[in-house]
Amino acid sequence: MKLVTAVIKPHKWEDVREALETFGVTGMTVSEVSGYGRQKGHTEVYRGAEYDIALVPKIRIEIVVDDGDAEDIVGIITKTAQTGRIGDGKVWVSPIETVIRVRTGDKDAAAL
Amino acid sequence: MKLVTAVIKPHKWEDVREALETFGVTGMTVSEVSGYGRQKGHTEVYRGAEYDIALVPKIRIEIVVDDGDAEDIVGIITKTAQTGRIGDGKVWVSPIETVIRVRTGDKDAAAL
Amino acid sequence: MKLVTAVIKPHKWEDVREALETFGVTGMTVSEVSGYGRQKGHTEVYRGAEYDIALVPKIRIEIVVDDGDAEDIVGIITKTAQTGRIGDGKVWVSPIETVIRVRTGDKDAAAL
Amino acid sequence: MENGYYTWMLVSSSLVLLMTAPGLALFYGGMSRSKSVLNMMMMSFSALGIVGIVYALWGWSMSYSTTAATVDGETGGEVAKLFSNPFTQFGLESTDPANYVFVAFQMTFAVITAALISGAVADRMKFSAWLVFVPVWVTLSYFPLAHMVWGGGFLSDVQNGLADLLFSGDGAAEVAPIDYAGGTVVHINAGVAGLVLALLVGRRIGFGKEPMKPHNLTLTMIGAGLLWFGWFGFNVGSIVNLDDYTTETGLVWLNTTLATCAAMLGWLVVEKIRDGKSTSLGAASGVVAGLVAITPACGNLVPWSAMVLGVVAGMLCALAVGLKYRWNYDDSLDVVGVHLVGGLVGTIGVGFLASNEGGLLTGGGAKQLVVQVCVALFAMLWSAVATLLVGLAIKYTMGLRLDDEAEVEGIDFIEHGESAYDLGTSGGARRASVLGSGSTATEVSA
Amino acid sequence: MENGYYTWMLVSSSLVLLMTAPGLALFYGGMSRSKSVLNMMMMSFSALGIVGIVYALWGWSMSYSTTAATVDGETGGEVAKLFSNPFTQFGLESTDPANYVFVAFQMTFAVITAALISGAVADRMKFSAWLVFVPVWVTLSYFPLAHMVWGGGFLSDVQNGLADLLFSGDGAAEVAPIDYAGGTVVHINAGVAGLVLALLVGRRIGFGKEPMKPHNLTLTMIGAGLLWFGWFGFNVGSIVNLDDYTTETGLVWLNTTLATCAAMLGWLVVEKIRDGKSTSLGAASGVVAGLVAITPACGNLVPWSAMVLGVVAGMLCALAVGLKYRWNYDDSLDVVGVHLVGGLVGTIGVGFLASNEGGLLTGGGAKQLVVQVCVALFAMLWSAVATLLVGLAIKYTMGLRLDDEAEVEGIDFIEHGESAYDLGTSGGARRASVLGSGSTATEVSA
Amino acid sequence: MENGYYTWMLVSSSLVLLMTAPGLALFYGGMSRSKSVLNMMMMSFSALGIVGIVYALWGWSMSYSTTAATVDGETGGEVAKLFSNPFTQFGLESTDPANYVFVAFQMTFAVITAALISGAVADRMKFSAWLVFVPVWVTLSYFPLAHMVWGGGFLSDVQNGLADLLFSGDGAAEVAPIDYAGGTVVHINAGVAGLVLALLVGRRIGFGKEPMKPHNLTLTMIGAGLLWFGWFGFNVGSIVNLDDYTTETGLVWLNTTLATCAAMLGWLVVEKIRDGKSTSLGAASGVVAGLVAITPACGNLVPWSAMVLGVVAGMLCALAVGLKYRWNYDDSLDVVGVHLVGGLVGTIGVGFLASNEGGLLTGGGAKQLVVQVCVALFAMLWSAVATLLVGLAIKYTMGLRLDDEAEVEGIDFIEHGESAYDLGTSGGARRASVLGSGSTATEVSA
Ligand SMILES: Nc1ncnc2c1ncn2[C@@H]1O[C@H](COP(=O)(O)OP(=O)(O)O)[C@@H](O)[C@H]1O
Ligand SMILES: Nc1ncnc2c1ncn2[C@@H]1O[C@H](COP(=O)(O)OP(=O)(O)O)[C@@H](O)[C@H]1O
Ligand SMILES: Nc1ncnc2c1ncn2[C@@H]1O[C@H](COP(=O)(O)OP(=O)(O)O)[C@@H](O)[C@H]1O
Repeated sequence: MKLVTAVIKPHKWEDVREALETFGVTGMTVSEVSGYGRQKGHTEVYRGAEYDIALVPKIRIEIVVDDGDAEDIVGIITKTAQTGRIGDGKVWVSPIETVIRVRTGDKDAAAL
Repeated sequence: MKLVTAVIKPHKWEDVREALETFGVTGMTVSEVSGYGRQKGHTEVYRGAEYDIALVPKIRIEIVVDDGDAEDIVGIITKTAQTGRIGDGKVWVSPIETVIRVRTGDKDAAAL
Repeated sequence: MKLVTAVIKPHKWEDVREALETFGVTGMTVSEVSGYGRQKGHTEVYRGAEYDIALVPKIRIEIVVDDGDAEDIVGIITKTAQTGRIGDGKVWVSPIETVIRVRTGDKDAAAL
Repeated sequence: MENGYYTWMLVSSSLVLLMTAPGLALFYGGMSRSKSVLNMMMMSFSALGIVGIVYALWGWSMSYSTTAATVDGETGGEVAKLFSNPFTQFGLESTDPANYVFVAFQMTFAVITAALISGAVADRMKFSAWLVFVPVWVTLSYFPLAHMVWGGGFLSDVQNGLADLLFSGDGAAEVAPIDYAGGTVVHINAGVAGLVLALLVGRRIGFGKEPMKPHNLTLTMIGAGLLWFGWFGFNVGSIVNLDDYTTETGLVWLNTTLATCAAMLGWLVVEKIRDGKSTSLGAASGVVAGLVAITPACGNLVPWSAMVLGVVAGMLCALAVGLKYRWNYDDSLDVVGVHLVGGLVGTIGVGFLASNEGGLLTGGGAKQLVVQVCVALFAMLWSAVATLLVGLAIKYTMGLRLDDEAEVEGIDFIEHGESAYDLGTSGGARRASVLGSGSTATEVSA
Repeated sequence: MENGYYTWMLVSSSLVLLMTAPGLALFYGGMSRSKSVLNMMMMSFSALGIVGIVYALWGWSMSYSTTAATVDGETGGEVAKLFSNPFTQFGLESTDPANYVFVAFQMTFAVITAALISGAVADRMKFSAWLVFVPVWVTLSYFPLAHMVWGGGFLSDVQNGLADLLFSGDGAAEVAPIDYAGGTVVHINAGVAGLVLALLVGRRIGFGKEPMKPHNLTLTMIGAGLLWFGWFGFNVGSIVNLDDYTTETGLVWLNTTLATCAAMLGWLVVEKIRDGKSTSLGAASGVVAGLVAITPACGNLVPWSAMVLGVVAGMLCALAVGLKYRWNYDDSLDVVGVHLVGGLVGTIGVGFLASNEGGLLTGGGAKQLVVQVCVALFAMLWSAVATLLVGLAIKYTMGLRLDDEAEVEGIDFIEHGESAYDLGTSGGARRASVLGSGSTATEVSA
Repeated sequence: MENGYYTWMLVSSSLVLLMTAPGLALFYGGMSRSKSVLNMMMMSFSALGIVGIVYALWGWSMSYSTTAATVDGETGGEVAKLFSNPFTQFGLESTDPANYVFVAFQMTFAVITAALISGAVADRMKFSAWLVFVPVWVTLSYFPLAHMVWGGGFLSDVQNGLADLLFSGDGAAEVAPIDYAGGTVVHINAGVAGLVLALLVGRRIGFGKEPMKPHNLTLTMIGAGLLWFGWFGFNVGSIVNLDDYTTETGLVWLNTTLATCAAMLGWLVVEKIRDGKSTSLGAASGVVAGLVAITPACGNLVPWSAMVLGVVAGMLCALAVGLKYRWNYDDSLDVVGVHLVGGLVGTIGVGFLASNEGGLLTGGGAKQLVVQVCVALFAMLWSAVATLLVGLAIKYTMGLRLDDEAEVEGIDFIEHGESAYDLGTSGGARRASVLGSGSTATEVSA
């Protein structure tokens, strides 16, 4: 099994979800995170004091997938989340030894 | 070392924590995430406009453990977090090369 | 490629970021999490009712790095985030099979 | 009528309405959990909507249209000691427009009394059950008590009234019961109703085990401030003796403020000693405890005795809110601990402290005290019975309470289909949570 | 002048100012998204700042300095039927200080009318464009309409006024148009302006597709409560006949409250039937709908007819807010659905229900109704044309709207360089988000 | 006394109390960080609790019980130029009830002055130290200054008073100092005290380096709105000449509003030019700056000069808030930049603009200006010395400040054992954060 982790721009989330749904991904776990990278944050001013906001909001998606699907899913995310502008994010794949569905105790492929 | 990641229902968090404590887990890192899967979200209505809330709140738990303990810990989580209803969540295990305790610099087993 | 995950004390975040910047880390993904471990939480009281807050706020940092840099980066984080007091946190390293930059599709080293 | 006074009554009526919405709605809403705050506020808003209408229909008539004894001693009959005819001024048809401002003022009292009860059943009462409970309860408990105390009924100084039966004077009680602005009618009444309803509804899932801490104390602080502000209308607007307008209103304003300041400090001291820290929830609670306690007494104390009453109220209420854990009843937001206890402190306390040698400690003997105690007991009894009747009727017909799953899911969504907040979390909430909200907005086909 | 009444006018002026800031700012701010709440509140605050100044400069003069017909029938000329001379009392130089309190009271009406419009263009209108729109709009639309309706102009009962042209009496209209506190001048005016401006600005990106749910309903509930409270100044302060001070004000206070209670319940019933659940946003909206509808009618109804008007307004507005999805215009916070529709219900409704045999259903025949409808239509026309002129002028010069990227990024940051919240997320937000905020605070070199 | 006026004083007293709780508590609370908001609000609430009591005990007596010179010229002695006898009306025992409403009104002024100081020491002052500071400070600084300015003391036009020493008239100063509603007593006094206390307490950890941005600007906006609303009581309630009741109050209301509108716009313009964007915090701050500046001048200006004063105040304060970064003192929420600077603008500005040929620019010569400047300087000196004494005494006994670890952890938890918010983050905060809160609720053994 593989774990695909993607960090994307928030307003791309809906599109990515739909694309993955169409491909047949049955589940994922998402969270709101902050990104630091080439894409710079911005500046806020309060009573003349400037604050540099170093971080930009991102959405982090985790998907446990069959070894076979990993590549396609990475491709789908990359394609859908792409805007071509700095800050589009990263996708990475890491190995998983096993995954269990809590409700049933099913293992691996059966757990998804 | 292994990293056990569990995504469970929020109201099960306390039970899981107690169970793991009893087993001897000394630490974990938790976060509030949103889940997408078989368990569907719900619908809200504001001034006659319907909003489908696609995601459901979940708790994400990360535990770095000794290779030997991984299986037991997965078992404990699966048992304790189970309600039998759709949306109970997933648990997965991935390999860790090393873990360090920041305070002391201790490595691996000693770091937990 | 490797994934370095660090869980540190919130007020250490700025120092760690600067240190990593100086070292040449070009990006990372951070999130606010809750930690459970030796460092105990505290107690709040509302109208005479006590609440034990079991968890303490932490910052979680994820950095995808070249195999070569992993060790240095772990060292920098451990050094910078250290206060010597209980609760300084953990850093762990896990293997990554590939990482892609969404904007360009670049792979691995080129993606960072 | 004198316009300056009349203007104050317009102001006061508006102030007391403000106490319920948004004052009490905020005070309670902030203390509840983020999954229940909207329902909590809705219980206040809906009480305002319903009781406002009901009061104009038969509330005023039941409270004030006929009195047990008119000035010349001629009586409206024994039943008129409990409530007056709901139909004589039904819908205010036959009400003298010169009295409209009093209808307005009294209406807002009925509204907030009903709304106060909601704190006892936070997070778990069916909204539909609440909508039925409110109008029936004010009809059986509030209007009669308002009539008995202020409408020349059984709890006034009327002939053969409770006070007269205790210490008979000629044509009226020797010692008139004191309830300047509603210690019995409003606070004891709401406090008892809250206790009874909380017992009927039962404890929240996880009560005493799961944490149920306030989700937004800034709302509670706003609420406490607005309640204080509105309370000036509540107390100072209750002036009766117009000849003393300029002196009596000044005294009532001062007593209200001094008792409240003292109660806040009293509560904070108890917390400091018992818990080691003084809390903002304690300050907000102490403010309300002081306002409650001074309500019946504000016209019959002097500044120093107002401070004494206030500090006692603050300390006793601070201790009383702990009782629910000991006796294991879930009076969720402490309607009993603050309004029943505070109302008793004020109603009975004035029996000790009443100025002009009226009280036990001010050289007036025990009579006033005895009268106050008996009036309070009678009001508690009446309120308990009335609430029990309404509550049981609803419980065994439509049911009072959500099912467990719904309660865990959260009453805001279950009963109102809403969530209070969508703040997002990224970047200091610079954008609404893309995760917290849905994918499509589609009009509901009407 | 009688001091009691005068005091009420001081209170009322303060209350109506409170309606805009923070009342309306909260009501609207809570309904917008967390990336737009500050801009939403700023549109109300800036309207107050700008219109306050403008009103003192030429607003009062344009509204009240000269009337079309003075008591003795001598007229200020035909143009004075539309507005009076902006310069006769420019800067209040020559205004009788005894009238200052009326300047104050009327000023706050102009302020909130302008602020109401902002709800229609939430999230996307350039702040600079708003700052230009407001003063020009009040000059072309509000001041003239205020003059026509209340300054003895074309929509009053003045000779050769609209009503007089319909049903001529001797020296004045046979039937005087009824707009007690601003159904046409304030609500229909703002509602039409909102619609026109929303069409000119265009729909938000993702309208009807992306979720745009309220980000903080507790703010909206506070706002609704403060609006209700302030509305007592709005309606009761609009009393004209001082001889009836004590009776008329009582009636107006009661009608305002009863209609609002009824409207709240009416809205909740529609929701329960249509959506299956009654919402807190519905309660807050129903409150405002009722207040809007009773505004023109509050002095000409009796309690029962006020309740009827209220429940009708609540139900119709609850249905009307859905229209924007059907007809696909983005009146973001329902200025049309609540203020235009509610204003029409009240303005036309009083033609049916006016007391003293004034209305169609109260035995007064159709004349009043015809007058009310024609006045409403004329006001809508005037407002539409004026708004279109101002809006187009701005659109084709400085532009009305943010570019798309800025709109997605969020107007609070883009236009104001701020984010509303920095609550952090860890440990129940015990500390500010270390992530949500920057690394250094450096003074801007002035 | 005339009831219409009397009613206004009841309203005004209530309004000024509202300014502190919740008005100022919200204005300050929103600007602080989410780990300090409760402590910030508690400093306002506790100031109300403490000063309320203290004022009734000896505050009124020290301020007004004896005057330096009674009408017939007989004097209460030289010391009575600084303060009057704390014991003559101790506990209001011997106070004429007809004066209670003035006790109430003046009490609320003392309360808010103390509360204003808290903004300078946000996030780091021991709560216990604050509870000790407040009563001592009002006794040494506020009561004497109130007496000197309003109680016929050294800063009034009394014989051998400061003004009389400058320009002696017969039996009284030729030119009476002008402080209509508290520019010196309230704002300059609080501003100086804030500066001194901020210096004694020291800078927050990370000041100027770490971000310390407002955690919830919606609270700050609510606070600004409520402050404005309450300020009508503050200024208009300060009327002295009852014969002009109807004209003077109208003027004061208008001047207050016009100056505030102008100041808001002035602040926004400075921001736009300097920072490129106008902020909501700027609007809220400009509102307060305008209200502060107009406070001493509101009865002595005309509409146009009120606007001028306002815009100047808004602009100067907008620039002044930056000074703390340059001079590196941590006046956390800008008590100096807004209240000291704004108070000076108003107090000195009226020397330029006073109507009826009173000011330098209005044809009255320089005398008024000189008097105003000297009075302001004397008030600053007095306040500085008094604050220094109290502050040093506390610093070297119980200590003024939290230890560093506690400050980093967050004062809300450290001093009050609470956290302001428990909103959760999942699902649009539909449920309280299960992580943010604990596992068990157990009653504290009393
Ligand atoms: N080395 C990294 N490890 C983990 N996350 C990263 C890393 N580099 C970038 N990211 C994430 O990807 C996001 C986009 O990266 P950025 O460099 O800003 O733009 P781009 O990927 O288009 O070059 C960042 O905001 C961060 O969340
Ligand atoms: N493939 C996946 N990868 C990561 N997380 C998943 C995946 N599938 C489900 N989850 C998580 O598990 C939760 C429960 O899954 P769901 O399909 O709803 O119920 P069940 O696991 O009982 O079949 C989801 O809300 C999501 O957070
Ligand atoms: N086994 C673990 N797996 C994942 N995270 C852990 C684990 N143990 C501790 N942590 C994280 O590290 C933080 C610090 O650990 P703690 O035991 O409190 O102090 P220390 O690391 O100094 O011994 C915890 O709050 C938690 O977030």
